[in-house]
Amino acid sequence: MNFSFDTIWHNLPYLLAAARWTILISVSGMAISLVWGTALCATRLSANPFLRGAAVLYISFFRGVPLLVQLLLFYYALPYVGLDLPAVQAAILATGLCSAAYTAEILRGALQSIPSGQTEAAYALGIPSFSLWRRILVPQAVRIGMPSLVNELILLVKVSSLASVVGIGELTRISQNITGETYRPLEIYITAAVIYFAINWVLSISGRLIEKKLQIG
Amino acid sequence: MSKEQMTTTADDAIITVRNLSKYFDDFEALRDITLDVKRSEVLCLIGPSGSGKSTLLRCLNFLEQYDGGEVHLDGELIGWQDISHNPRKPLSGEALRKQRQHIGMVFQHFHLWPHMSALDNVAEALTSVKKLSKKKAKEAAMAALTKVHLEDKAENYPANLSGGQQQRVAIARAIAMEPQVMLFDEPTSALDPELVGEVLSVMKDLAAEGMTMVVVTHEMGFAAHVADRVAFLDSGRLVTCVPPEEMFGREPDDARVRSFLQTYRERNVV
Amino acid sequence: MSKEQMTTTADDAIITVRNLSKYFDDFEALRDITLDVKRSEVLCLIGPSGSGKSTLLRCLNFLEQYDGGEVHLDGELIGWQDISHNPRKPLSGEALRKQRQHIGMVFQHFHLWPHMSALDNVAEALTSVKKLSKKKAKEAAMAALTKVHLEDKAENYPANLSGGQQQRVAIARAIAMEPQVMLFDEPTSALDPELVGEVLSVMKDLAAEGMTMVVVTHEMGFAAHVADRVAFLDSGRLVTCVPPEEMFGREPDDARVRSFLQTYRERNVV
Amino acid sequence: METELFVRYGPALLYGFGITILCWLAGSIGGVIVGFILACLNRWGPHALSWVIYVYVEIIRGTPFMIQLFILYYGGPYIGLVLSPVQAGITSFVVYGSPYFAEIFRSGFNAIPKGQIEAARCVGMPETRILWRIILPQMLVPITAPLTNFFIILTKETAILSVVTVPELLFQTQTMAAETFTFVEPFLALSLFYWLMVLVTGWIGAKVEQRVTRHLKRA
Amino acid sequence: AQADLLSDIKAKGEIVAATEMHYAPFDLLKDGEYVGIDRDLFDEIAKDLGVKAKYLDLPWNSILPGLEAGKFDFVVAPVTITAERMKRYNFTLPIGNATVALAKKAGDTSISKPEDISGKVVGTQKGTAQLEQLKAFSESLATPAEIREYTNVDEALADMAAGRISGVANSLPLMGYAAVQRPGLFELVMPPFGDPKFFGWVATGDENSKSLIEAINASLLKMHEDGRLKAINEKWLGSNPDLPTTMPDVK
Ligand SMILES: Nc1ncnc2c1ncn2[C@@H]1O[C@H](COP(=O)(O)OP(=O)(O)OP(=O)(O)O)[C@@H](O)[C@H]1O
Ligand SMILES: Nc1ncnc2c1ncn2[C@@H]1O[C@H](COP(=O)(O)OP(=O)(O)OP(=O)(O)O)[C@@H](O)[C@H]1O
Ligand SMILES: [Mg+2]
Ligand SMILES: [Mg+2]
Repeated sequence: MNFSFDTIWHNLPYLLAAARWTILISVSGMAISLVWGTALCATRLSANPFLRGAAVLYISFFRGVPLLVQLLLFYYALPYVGLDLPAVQAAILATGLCSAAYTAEILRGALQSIPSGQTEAAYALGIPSFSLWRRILVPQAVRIGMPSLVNELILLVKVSSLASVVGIGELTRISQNITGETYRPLEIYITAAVIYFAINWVLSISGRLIEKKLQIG
Repeated sequence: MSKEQMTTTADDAIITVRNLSKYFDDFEALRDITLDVKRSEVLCLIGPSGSGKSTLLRCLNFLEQYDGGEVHLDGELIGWQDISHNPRKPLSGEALRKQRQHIGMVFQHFHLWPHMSALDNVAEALTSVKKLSKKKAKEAAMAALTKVHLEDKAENYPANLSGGQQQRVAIARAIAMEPQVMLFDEPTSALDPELVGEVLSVMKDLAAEGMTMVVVTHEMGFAAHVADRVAFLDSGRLVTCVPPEEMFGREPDDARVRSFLQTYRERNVV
Repeated sequence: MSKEQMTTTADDAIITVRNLSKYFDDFEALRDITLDVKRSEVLCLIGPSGSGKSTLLRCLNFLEQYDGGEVHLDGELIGWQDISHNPRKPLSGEALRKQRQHIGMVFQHFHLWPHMSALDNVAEALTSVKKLSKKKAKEAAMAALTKVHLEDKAENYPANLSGGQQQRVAIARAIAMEPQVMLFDEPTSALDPELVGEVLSVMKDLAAEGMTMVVVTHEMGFAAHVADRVAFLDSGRLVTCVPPEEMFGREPDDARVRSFLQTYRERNVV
Repeated sequence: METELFVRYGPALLYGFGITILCWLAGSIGGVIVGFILACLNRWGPHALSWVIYVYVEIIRGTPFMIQLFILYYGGPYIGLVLSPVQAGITSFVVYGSPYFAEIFRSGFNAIPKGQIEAARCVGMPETRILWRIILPQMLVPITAPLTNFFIILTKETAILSVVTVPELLFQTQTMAAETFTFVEPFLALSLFYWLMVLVTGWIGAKVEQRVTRHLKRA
Repeated sequence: AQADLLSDIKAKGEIVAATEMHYAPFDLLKDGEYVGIDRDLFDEIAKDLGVKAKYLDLPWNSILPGLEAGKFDFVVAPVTITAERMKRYNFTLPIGNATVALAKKAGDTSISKPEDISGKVVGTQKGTAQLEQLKAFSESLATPAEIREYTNVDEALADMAAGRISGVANSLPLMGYAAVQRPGLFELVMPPFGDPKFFGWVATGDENSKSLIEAINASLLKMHEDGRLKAINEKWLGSNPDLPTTMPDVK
């Protein structure tokens, strides 16, 4: 095999430009995933059976239906009900809302391993439930769940490649296109993998730093 | 509440417990407890391990949903919306929170928040409940920690504190909130005799300021010194509730109480 | 080990601590402790909160890696491979495990396994370490629980036990293993006076069978009754180590010890 | 919607579903096992090894499955590694899943209070036994949900196997779509099958969770 | 959407056309820019229509849903004209030759004509009309070839490079272009085989798009006459595929 570094060098700028879409979609998606996921988790654990049921339903829908189909729904079906989202917004929303379902479950798992006495102590002091979540439960759930959360965020970065179905030229799509022109898939894909790795590594390192910071004792 | 206001109502009960009962599945943890706690009184609860002392305390601020009877604080029913309704429905979280603000609690197992320093453990409720500024809250928290001689451990996380230090943080956390009623669950179990003395004097000060206290304790000496009345629980029933002189001063009437106190007396004639 | 064997060596030390020191970062938790514990002796450790009692206990079975000095059990260096080597290297997990098998411990915070019933908490090590059959292990565990009056709570999970009951499970778990040396960290902190008496008698039995015990306690009455010698720690230093009569019987020499015991005496003249 | 399509493509879809399940089960169970071993080696193994594991985890986790699979299947023959599509699919699935699982297990290890492990060491329990009896049952409390999550995610990653001509579910529905020029029906079928897998996985997860949180339910 | 598509487009002054920029030499992304036969042809057509052309890159599986959801007006991807497809969509006149041809690994002496695939493993893209043609051709051989289906031609080519298969069959222009791009790696096997097939472009199947199709067809015929079509094809293929000027007869 003659491995062509020229091909890589020549196409690198286009791959990097495409990576900007990947980053835009995944970072915005992450914000939605984390915020909405936390709220969803709280709803899932609420005392109100209707709220709880709604959260369960939400989670089972968004985990159950392939993201590809969700994206197509967001982009191609919503116009039929009068909601015509631009492609980028649709992609961000779909990835974020879908990932939130997973985030919510990760947090719920972690919350269960926080001893109930800590919540009781907060109750006894009359601490409002928002503060209870923000100051006591979430920081600890994040510490316990951090590796799984980073897993989820990394998956989100990769899954942003599905945004190509609504016409966004993100990293995976562009590497496929370039492959179609150069007939050098290995070179291009390895380069794309390195770019993905760089993005994800930043995530992973931040995760470990936060984990360390939240480490107790 | 100031001492003056209080004198007018000094004798009426702030907490009334009527026919309280509590089951854990089939196990009857409390049976038909009836008890009044007067304003600014210090009531000690003693009794054998597993007799229901912690459970009773936890019913008073509705951390346990009691099954039968009623608990009133200042005339207000604690926890349930309406007891005539069957099955009973608990109050909403927000309403409960309002009620609990007036009732402080120190837990038997402390339940400190492990991800916060000692200082933050104390300051947390001051900012989020009392709405003090961060700075004010830290100052007040430091003052509370100083009361229990922990000023130099303020920045330690709970895991890096000794057992007694953890217990003192828990005490500081509760008293910093200055509630009307304090519930202490064995607040001196991990403390050395000297500190027990200190905590005792802190509690005496609080009592003088008009705070009502219910204290579960295994330290008879402590009970004898701090209590206005001592209640004895056994197998979930209230056996007796009398002033300490009566409980410890002479041979108690009740055989159960007598045998309970016996080993203690023997051991402590040092 | 039977009583007979023991008599021949009754006077030599089973645990020797030499110049032990331990830092937490910059904080000096133990400084230059030198101490012997004799075979089948009961040594009580007393001292103010935060003085290093738990830390000392934890060094004895290498749960804390001590920084300076040495601890020997039966002549064998505990924890480190070789102290001449610098920096020191800890033993392998397996070697440590061998050493620890002979040393039982009851923790200040119990550290029960929350996912196992009381019975399983006690039986676990009997099957996995002592290699008893499941049935035999359950029987032995039940016997240990019966000793601490918990036979009817054997199936409860720790979360469904009262504080004192949890502590008793922890005691049962440790004594069921019949180690040579037992380390108790405030084993009666959550117990009522009656049970303290019971635990005291259990410990006396163990002592009679030749077990060596180091007991951290805040209950001076307990120390006075059970100890062969009482050691007083303050700010990480060993102030004195004398028989209980000397510690409690007359006015102690050391000013620190005197003030420490004072509040206790006052309070317990009931 | 043309139900007649489902009759025509039913057998092919079912066959694809079978292949999907095969790859998914083999790959994810393999991934769990490898991930667990990695997490254990990382915690108890020699220090140098934990660096190797760190690098492995970061690289595999950080790069897309499609590319890994592509490199393994189409690049493998250049170094003499010729795998059949299904072999390549399962192998890469195990490799791809393992670092995620390893990280989930690592988070589980961290969630166990130190005191409980100390207590176990004090009674002289061997480390393997501690892992099995003290750590594992309790770490399942925080990690059952993330594990379930990842099993669910893997159900859908099987779709990528179509890139190397594994005749799995997506492969079949794409054939259906391309041959009939329909798209609603194939996607509906696809979603339905995945949903079925997710439903069962979620149900098993919930059961396991119920079992492992038994001790937390207060009477 | 009641109105006529063509007049809508003219009103907007812009036609949005989608394709998969992954089908050289018809559609490809070169140095970040969309180029290819389709691009050149359609630019001319847009000029004739008097509108600006805007191109979208979509994966194949979302092009048809997008067309029906009205996310864009037209599909400029080359779609093989078949009877079944004509039932659902409106096709333009042929814009490319879709007859099957074979590519082999460069220097593979065991294959010199299409019939030599007999008994060998051949790859192609699945769900294509070319697959059907290949199947029929293979059946006609003494020992049929083993046919492996890939989601993309790229993967089939990659697998041939990796040595798992001996030939890749796809439309003639595609195979020819691959051979030109990687001369040391791929080689075209002449002649093409199977029934002659053609690529067309696609609009929705309803009445709205009829006028658009007609306008485009008119423009295509004009390009046939004035030589633009020939020039574009020669630029990309090096030869003129000789496209019919009427709708081919499909069963
Ligand atoms: N969640 C529970 N489920 C079942 N039984 C429980 C539960 N909590 C407590 N119990 C039982 O209820 C009884 C009373 O418990 P409680 O904690 O009130 O005792 P206590 O008087 O505080 O004892 P101690 O002095 O040991 O703390 C005990 O026998 C205990 O086993
Ligand atoms: N992990 C740690 N990091 C930092 N400081 C620590 C740590 N553990 C203990 N300390 C400090 O070391 C000192 C001794 O602690 P230790 O737990 O031995 O006290 P103790 O004598 O057992 O007290 P108590 O009677 O309150 O249990 C305390 O001042 C404590 O704050
Ligand atoms: Mg209690
Ligand atoms: Mg201690």
